Amino acid sequence: MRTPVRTPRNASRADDEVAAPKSTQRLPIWVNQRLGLLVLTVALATLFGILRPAFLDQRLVLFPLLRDISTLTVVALAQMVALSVGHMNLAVGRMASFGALCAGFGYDRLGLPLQLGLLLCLFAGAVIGALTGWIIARTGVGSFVVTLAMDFALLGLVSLLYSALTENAAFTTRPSGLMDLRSTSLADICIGRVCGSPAVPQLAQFTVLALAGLGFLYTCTRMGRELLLTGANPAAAELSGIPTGRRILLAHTLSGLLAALAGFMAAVGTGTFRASIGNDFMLPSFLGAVLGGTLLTGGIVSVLGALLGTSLVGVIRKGLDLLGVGMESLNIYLGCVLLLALSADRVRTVVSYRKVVRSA
Amino acid sequence: MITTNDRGGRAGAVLRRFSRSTAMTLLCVTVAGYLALGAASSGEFLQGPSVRTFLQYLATPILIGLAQTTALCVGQLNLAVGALGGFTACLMGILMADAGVPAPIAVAAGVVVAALVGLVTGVFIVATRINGFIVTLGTMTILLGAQYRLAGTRTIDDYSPTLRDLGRAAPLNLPLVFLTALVAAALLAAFMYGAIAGRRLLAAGGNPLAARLSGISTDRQIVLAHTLSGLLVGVAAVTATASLPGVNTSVGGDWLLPSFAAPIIGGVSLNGGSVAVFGTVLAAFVMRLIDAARAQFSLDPSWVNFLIGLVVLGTVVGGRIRQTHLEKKGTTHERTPPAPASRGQTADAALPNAGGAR
Amino acid sequence: TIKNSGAPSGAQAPSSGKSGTGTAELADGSGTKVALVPGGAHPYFQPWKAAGASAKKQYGLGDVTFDETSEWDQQKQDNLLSTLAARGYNAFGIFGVSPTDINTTFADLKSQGFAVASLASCPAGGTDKADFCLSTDVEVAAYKAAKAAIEAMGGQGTLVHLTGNNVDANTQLRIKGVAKAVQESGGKVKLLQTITDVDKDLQTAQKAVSDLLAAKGSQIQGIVTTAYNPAVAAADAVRTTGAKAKVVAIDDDAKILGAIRDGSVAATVVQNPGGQAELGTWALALLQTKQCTMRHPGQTIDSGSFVVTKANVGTYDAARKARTEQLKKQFADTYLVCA
Amino acid sequence: MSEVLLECREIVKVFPGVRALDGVGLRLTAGSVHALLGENGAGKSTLIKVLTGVHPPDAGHLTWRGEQVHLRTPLEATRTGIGVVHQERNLIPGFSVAENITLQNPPSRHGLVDRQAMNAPALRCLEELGLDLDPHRLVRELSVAQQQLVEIAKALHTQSEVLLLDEPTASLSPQEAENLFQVVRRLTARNTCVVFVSHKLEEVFAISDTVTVLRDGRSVLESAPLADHTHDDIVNLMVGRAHTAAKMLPRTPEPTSVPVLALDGICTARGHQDVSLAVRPGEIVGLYGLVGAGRSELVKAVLGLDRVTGGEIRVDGTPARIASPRQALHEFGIGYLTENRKEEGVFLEQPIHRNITVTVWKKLARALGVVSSAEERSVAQNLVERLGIRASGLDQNAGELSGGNQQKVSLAKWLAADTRLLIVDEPTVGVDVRTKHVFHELLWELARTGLPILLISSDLTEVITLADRVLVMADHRIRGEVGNDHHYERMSGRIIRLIHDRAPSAVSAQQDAK
Ligand SMILES: Nc1ncnc2c1ncn2[C@@H]1O[C@H](COP(=O)(O)OP(=O)(O)OP(=O)(O)O)[C@@H](O)[C@H]1O
Ligand SMILES: Nc1ncnc2c1ncn2[C@@H]1O[C@H](COP(=O)(O)OP(=O)(O)OP(=O)(O)O)[C@@H](O)[C@H]1O
Ligand SMILES: [Mg+2]
Ligand SMILES: [Mg+2]
Repeated sequence: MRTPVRTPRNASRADDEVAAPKSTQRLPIWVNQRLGLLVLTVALATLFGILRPAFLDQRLVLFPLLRDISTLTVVALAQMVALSVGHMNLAVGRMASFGALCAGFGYDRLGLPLQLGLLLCLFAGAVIGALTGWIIARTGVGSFVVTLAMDFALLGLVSLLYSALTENAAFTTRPSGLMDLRSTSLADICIGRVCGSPAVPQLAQFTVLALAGLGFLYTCTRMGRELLLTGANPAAAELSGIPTGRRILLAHTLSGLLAALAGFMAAVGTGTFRASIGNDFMLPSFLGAVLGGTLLTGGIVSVLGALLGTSLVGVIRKGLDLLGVGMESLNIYLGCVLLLALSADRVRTVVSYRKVVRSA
Repeated sequence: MITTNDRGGRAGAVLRRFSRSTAMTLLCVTVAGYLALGAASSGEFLQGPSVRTFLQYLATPILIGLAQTTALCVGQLNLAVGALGGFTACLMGILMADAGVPAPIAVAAGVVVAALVGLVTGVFIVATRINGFIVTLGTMTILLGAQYRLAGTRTIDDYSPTLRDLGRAAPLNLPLVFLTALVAAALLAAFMYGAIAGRRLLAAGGNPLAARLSGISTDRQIVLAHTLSGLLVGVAAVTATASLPGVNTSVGGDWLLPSFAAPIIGGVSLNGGSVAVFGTVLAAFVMRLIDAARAQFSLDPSWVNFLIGLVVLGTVVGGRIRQTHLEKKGTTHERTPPAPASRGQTADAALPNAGGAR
Repeated sequence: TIKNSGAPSGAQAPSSGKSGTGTAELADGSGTKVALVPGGAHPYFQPWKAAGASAKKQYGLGDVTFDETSEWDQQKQDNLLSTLAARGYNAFGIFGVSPTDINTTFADLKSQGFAVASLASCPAGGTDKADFCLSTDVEVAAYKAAKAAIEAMGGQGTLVHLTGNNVDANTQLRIKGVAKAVQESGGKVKLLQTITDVDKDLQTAQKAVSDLLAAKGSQIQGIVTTAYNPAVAAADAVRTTGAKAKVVAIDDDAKILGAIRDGSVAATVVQNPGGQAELGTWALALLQTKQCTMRHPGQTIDSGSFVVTKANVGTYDAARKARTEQLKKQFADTYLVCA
Repeated sequence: MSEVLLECREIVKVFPGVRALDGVGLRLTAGSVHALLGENGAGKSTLIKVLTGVHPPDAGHLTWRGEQVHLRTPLEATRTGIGVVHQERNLIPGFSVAENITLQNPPSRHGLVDRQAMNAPALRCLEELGLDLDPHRLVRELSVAQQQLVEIAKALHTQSEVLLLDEPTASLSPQEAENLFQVVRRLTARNTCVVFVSHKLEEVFAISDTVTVLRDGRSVLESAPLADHTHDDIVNLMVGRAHTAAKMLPRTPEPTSVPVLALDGICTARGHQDVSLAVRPGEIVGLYGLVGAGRSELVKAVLGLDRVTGGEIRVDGTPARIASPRQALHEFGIGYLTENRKEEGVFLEQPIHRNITVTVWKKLARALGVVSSAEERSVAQNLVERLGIRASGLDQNAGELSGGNQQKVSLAKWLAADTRLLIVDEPTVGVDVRTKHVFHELLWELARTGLPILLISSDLTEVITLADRVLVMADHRIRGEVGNDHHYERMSGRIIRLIHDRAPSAVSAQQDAK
C-alpha cells in the first residue's frame, strides 16, 4: 500500500457510526448493452435459421459471414481506439488501403514471405497513424480535420502509387500461404481426431488476437486506463499527470495499425492488393464501435461490443440476402431491422431500470 | 447607460474578434485563391461564364453544409444528408415526370417530405434515446433503399422545363441556385442569431443540462434541429433537381463528407453549441476553388486529393509552428488558431489578459 | 447444317432443333438455377433482367435470378455468391467487381462444381478461371468510341476523355483504348486530358464537365466518355452551353439514346448486355447439366460493340440481335463440345 | 404567521444504487430565509431538484399555496414562481452574460430576440449583486466566481416567490457573499422566501430564520425556527451524534530548512509580476486573495500550463523547469488539487476508483504495464473510507456523487499520489462541516508528517485555522506576508488591510483606463 500517511484516527472518527447511505440494488448485469446485442444477434440468427435452414450452412453461409465479420470487427476496433481518446479516425479506410498497398508491394516487388509482408503492412499503418496522432497532439487541431486531410492525402497517394507501380492498379502476386489463409477454416486444424468447425475462418485468428490485445490493454493496463481518461476529460487528465499528448499519439498509432491489419485481411479475403480496399470502411467502423457501446465523446469503450455490433449488422445483412431480398428493399429492411432491434433493446433497458428503481 | 462610445468600442471588439476568427482566415484564403486562379488563367477565370459556373456548383455544398450545421449545433450528427437529398430529388423527379404533378407542387412536396423525414428522425432519437449517429445511419440506409426503389437505375429527366430553366438561370451572372443558397444561409444566420427559437437551439447544444434547467426542452430542440436540417436538405435537393441534367440513384452519393467538411472547416464544433454560417459558406467556397483549380490546371484527381491533404496538414502544422514562434518572441498572448482547437485550454489562452491595464 | 467440328467422333445425335443448334439443344434445364450477378446497380445491366427471365421461359430452366445487391464491393459480391450457392443456385453469370480478384472467386465456385461465366467483363491478366468470358472487349469499345469521336470532330482537334474510377483495371484498359485511337490519328488529334473518378455521382460529373468547359471550353472539339454519369452530364452540358464539342457516349440507356436523337451526343458505343445474359444463361445451363463442356475452358468471346449515331439509332438493335444469333451459332459450333 | 408558499411531504427519490430522499418534508413561508442543511450527500441538492421539476419524485406531495401541484419540468416550476440557483454552474458558455441572465424568458419582438431590451434587466440584476460586468461578454470568458454571480443574477431575473439557492456562496469571496446577503434581505422584505443551502454555518446563522436538516435522505429537523438551536445542535443533528472538533496537535515547521518549492521573482504571461514565495517541509503556507487575484493562474503557470516569462522556480533548492503537470507529479512530486472540479478535477463519467487511482497507476504498474484491479481497488477503498466518501460503490460514476463527495474524490487522488508537495486550491469548496474538519485535520496531519502544503483559499477562516504564514495576493502581485497567530479577528484585520491598501489605486487605474 502506498497511501502516504496513516489516517488521522481521532476521536471524531473513532466512534464513527455513520451509516453508509442506504444503498439499493444497482442495475443488474442483464441490462448490459453488450448482452442485449448478443441476445439480439442470436435471436435474429435463429429467426433466419428457421426461415431459411440454409443460414446454418457452415461452408457457404457461416464461413463467409464470419470472414466478413472478422474483417469489419478489426475496422471497428481501429475506430474504437481513436474514439477512446475522444477522437475520430476518418481515414480508417485509407489507412487500410495504404497498409494493403505496402503489403502488396512487399510481396510483388520485394518478394517477401507472407509474415514479413504482414509486418510491413502493420508497420506502415502504425507509421501513418503515428503521424496523424503526432499532428493532432502537437497542433491541438481537431482530429476530424486532421484525419479528413489525411484521408485525402492517402486517397491520392495510394492511387498514384498503384498507377505508378502496377499495370492493372493492383498487386496480384500472391505469396505462398495467402490463398490458404483465405480459404482455410478451423476444420483444417486438427488435434488428433478432433477438428475445428468449418464455419470459422482462419482469418479470424487476427481478429481474436486484436480483440484479446485490446481487451488486455483496456482492462488490465495503465496505458488503457490513461487512454480512456484522456478521452473522458483531457483537461483533468493533463492535470492528473497523464501525458495526454503521448496517449493521443498512441491511440492513433494503434488505430492506424489496426486499420492496416483490416486492410490486409480484406485483401486476403478477395485475393489481391488493390486501391479500392477500405473504400467502404468508414461507416461500418463507426457503426460497429458505437453500436457496441463505445462513446463518440470518448472515455468509454467496449472491445467485445465492437465484435457484437459488427456481428449484428452482418447477420441482418446475410439473413436478408438469404431471404432473397432484392436491391430495391435490402437497404430499407436493413435500416428498419436495425432501428427496430435497437428500440427493442432500449425498451428492455428502460423497463428494467424502472423495475430496479421501484423495487428500491 | 450604453453610450455611443461604448457601442463603438463594442463594434471594435466585435471586429477584433472577427479578425481572429476562422472565418477571417477562410475569407483571406478564398480571396487569395480566387485572385491567384484569376491570374493563372490570365483573367479568364474572373469573367462571366467562369464566374457563373463557379457559383452554380456552390449551391449544394453550401446548403448541405448548413443542413449539417443545424444538426451539429445541438450536438447531433446527420449522416442521412446525402441519402435524404438523393431521395428527395428522385421523389420530385418521379412526381413530375411519372405522376405528372405540376412542378411547384412537386417541389413543395419534396421539401415538405424532407422536413418530415427530419422530423421523424428527431422524434425517433428523442423517443428511443438511441444515439443520433446510429439513428441517422439507419435512416440513411433506409433512404438509400427508398431512393433506389423510386428511381431504379434510370435517369429521370423529362420533368418541368421551367424548373430546369430556373435552375440554370443566372441573372447578372449570379445563378439562381446560388442565390437560393445564400438566402438560406442568411435566413439561417438570422434564425440562429436573432430568433428565440434559434437561441434555444444553440442553448440546448451549448449546455444541454443548463438549457433544460432553464426550461428549454432539449428534446424539442433535437427534433427541431433535425427538422430544419431535413428542410435544408430538401432545399438542396430542389436546387440539385433544377440544375442537374436529370436525377438518378447516384444523386446525393457524394454529399456526406463535404457536408461535414464545410461546417467543421468553417469553425463549428462537433460538440454542439456553436454555429458558423458565414464560416460554412466560406469553407464551401474554398473547397470549390480546389475544383476550379483542378480544371484550370488539368490536374489528375489523385494529385489533387494528395495535394489537398498535404496542404491542409501543412497549414495545420505551419500554423502551429508560427504560433510557437510568436509565443517565443513573446509578442502576443493571444493565439489565432488556424482551425477550431480541440482542447479547452486554447479557449482560455485566447482570452484577454484581465490582469493587465485596461 | 451445323457441325460440331472437332467434337469426338461418334455419339452424335442428329440435330432436331429449328434453330439448328445441334446437340447444343438443352435437354432438361429444370435442375439448373442460374444466378446473374452484376457488380452493382447500373443501367448497363438492366437488360440482363429481361433476358434472363426470357431465357428461363425459353429453355425451361429451374430458375434464373438477377441480383445486383453487391454494391460494387468485391467482398460483398463474394459473400453474395456463396449465399446464392446456399440458396441452391448452381450456375453463375458474374460481372466481377474487381477484375484482378475475380479469378479467385471463379476458382472457388468452380471447385464446388458450379458452372461459371464471366459476363460483360473479363478477369484482368489474361487467364480466366471461369468456364468462359462473354464480354465486350473494354479496350476495343473505348477505342471505337474514341474513333467515333475523332470522326465527329472531323479528324482533328483536341479531345477529352471522361471516365470512372482511376484505380480499376477496366478503366486502365479504356484509357489505353482511347490513347490508341488518338495515336493512330498521327498527331492531328491531341488528347488534352483524361478525367477519371467522375462516375461516382451525377453531380460530380456535371461539375467536372462544366468546370472543364469553363476553363478550356474554347479548345475542346471532342469529348469521349466511357462511363455513364459523365456521358449524361457531358451531353447536357454541351446542349445547354452550346459548346461545339462533339460528345461520344457509351451504352444505350434511354437518356443517352434521347441525346443521340436530339443531337447533343454525336455517337455512342453500345454493347450487348442482352445478348450476354441470354447466351450466358443458355451456355451455363448446358455446362451445368454436363451436357456440354468448353472446348477451351476460360475462353474469351467478344459479344460485340456497335457505334450508334443519329443515322442508325433506330436500327442498331436489329444488328445487335443478329449478332447475338450469330454468336449462339458460334457457341454451338466451336466453343462448346457437347455430348 | 405569514403565508405558506411551498410545502412538501414525504418526498421519496430513488436513484439506482441509492435512496437519495426518503420521506422528506419542508414548509416554506413567505418573507423568510430557510436554511437547508445536511452533510455531503444528505440529499439537499436532490430535494431542490425535486422542488424545481428537474427530477420527478417517486412518492410524496407538493403543495403550492395550499394546492397540490405536480412540477414535471423546470419550466413549470419557474411558471409557478420557483426560482433556483443550482449547485453546479449551469450557463451556456457561448452566450453573453445578458442572454444567459434572461434565458428563461428572453425579451422578444415577433419571435426575434430583442438584444437591446435584454441589457437593462441584466444590468439591473448584476447591479443588485454589486457586480460590474459588461453584459455583452461571453460567459465562457468569465472566472468561476463571476459565473456563479451571473447564475444568481439569472435567478433574480425570474422574480420568483420562492428562490432556492444551492450553495451560492461556495466560490464567492466574503465581500461578494455579503452583497448576496443584502440582496437576500431585500428579497425577504418583499415577501419572497429564500431557501439557502450552505456548509458555512456562520453564514447560515447570520441570515436564516428557519431551518431544515437532512440526514441520509430524511429530514431530522423540519422547518424549525433557527433561533431555537445552537450552532452545535445543528451540527450534531446533521452528523447524527455529538460532534467534537478534534484538538489538533501542534506543528513546528523548521523555518530554516531548504524550501521544497520556491518561486523567485516569477513573472507570467498572464500578468503576474515579481511573485516570490517559498514552502518548506512541514509547513502550510496560505495564499489568500479575493476571487480573481490570480492565484490559480500562478500555480498553473508554475506547473507549465502557462508561460513563465521571468524569475526562477526552485525545487529543493535547485532551479527547475517544469514543463507539464505530469513532470511536476512524476519528477518533482508536486500535486495540484484544482479549484475547478467539474472541468478539471474529476472524470464525471468514470468510476470512482479510476478517479482516485489515476495518479498512482504508474507506481502500481507491473510488467507490461499491468495494473492489478484488486490493488487499484484497495487503494481506492482505503481513501474512500479515510475521507468518508459516500458512494454506493467504487464503481459508481463520480458524476453521480453529491458535490462535496466529488470534491473528496478530487482530493483523494492527490493523497494517493504520495507527493512531496501538495498545492490545494479551494480544497473545501462545497464540503460539509464535518468533512471540512476532516479535511483540515488531514491537511494538518500531512503537514505534521513533513509534507509541505500550499493552501490557496478564499475562506479566511480556513486559512487562519491552518496556515503558518499567510501570503496575500491581489491583482497578480504578492501584497505582503502575515505570520499566523490563529487569532481570527487580529489576522483578518491585517489581511484585509493588506488587500485594501492597494485596492483603491487599482480601482482608480481602471477608471482612468475607461
Ligand atoms: N443522478 C444521480 N444518479 C445516482 N445517484 C445520484 C444522482 N444524483 C444524486 N445522487 C445521489 O443522491 C445522494 C444525494 O445527493 P445530493 O446531491 O442531493 O447531496 P447534497 O446533499 O446536495 O450533497 P452536497 O452537500 O455534497 O452537495 C448522493 O448519495 C448521490 O450520490
Ligand atoms: N477563462 C477566463 N477568461 C477570462 N478571464 C479569466 C478566465 N479565468 C480567469 N480569468 C481572470 O483572471 C483573473 C485571475 O483568475 P484566477 O482564477 O487565477 O484567480 P484566483 O485568485 O485563483 O481566484 P479564484 O480562483 O478564487 O477565482 C481574474 O480576474 C479572472 O477574471
Ligand atoms: Mg448538493
Ligand atoms: Mg482560484
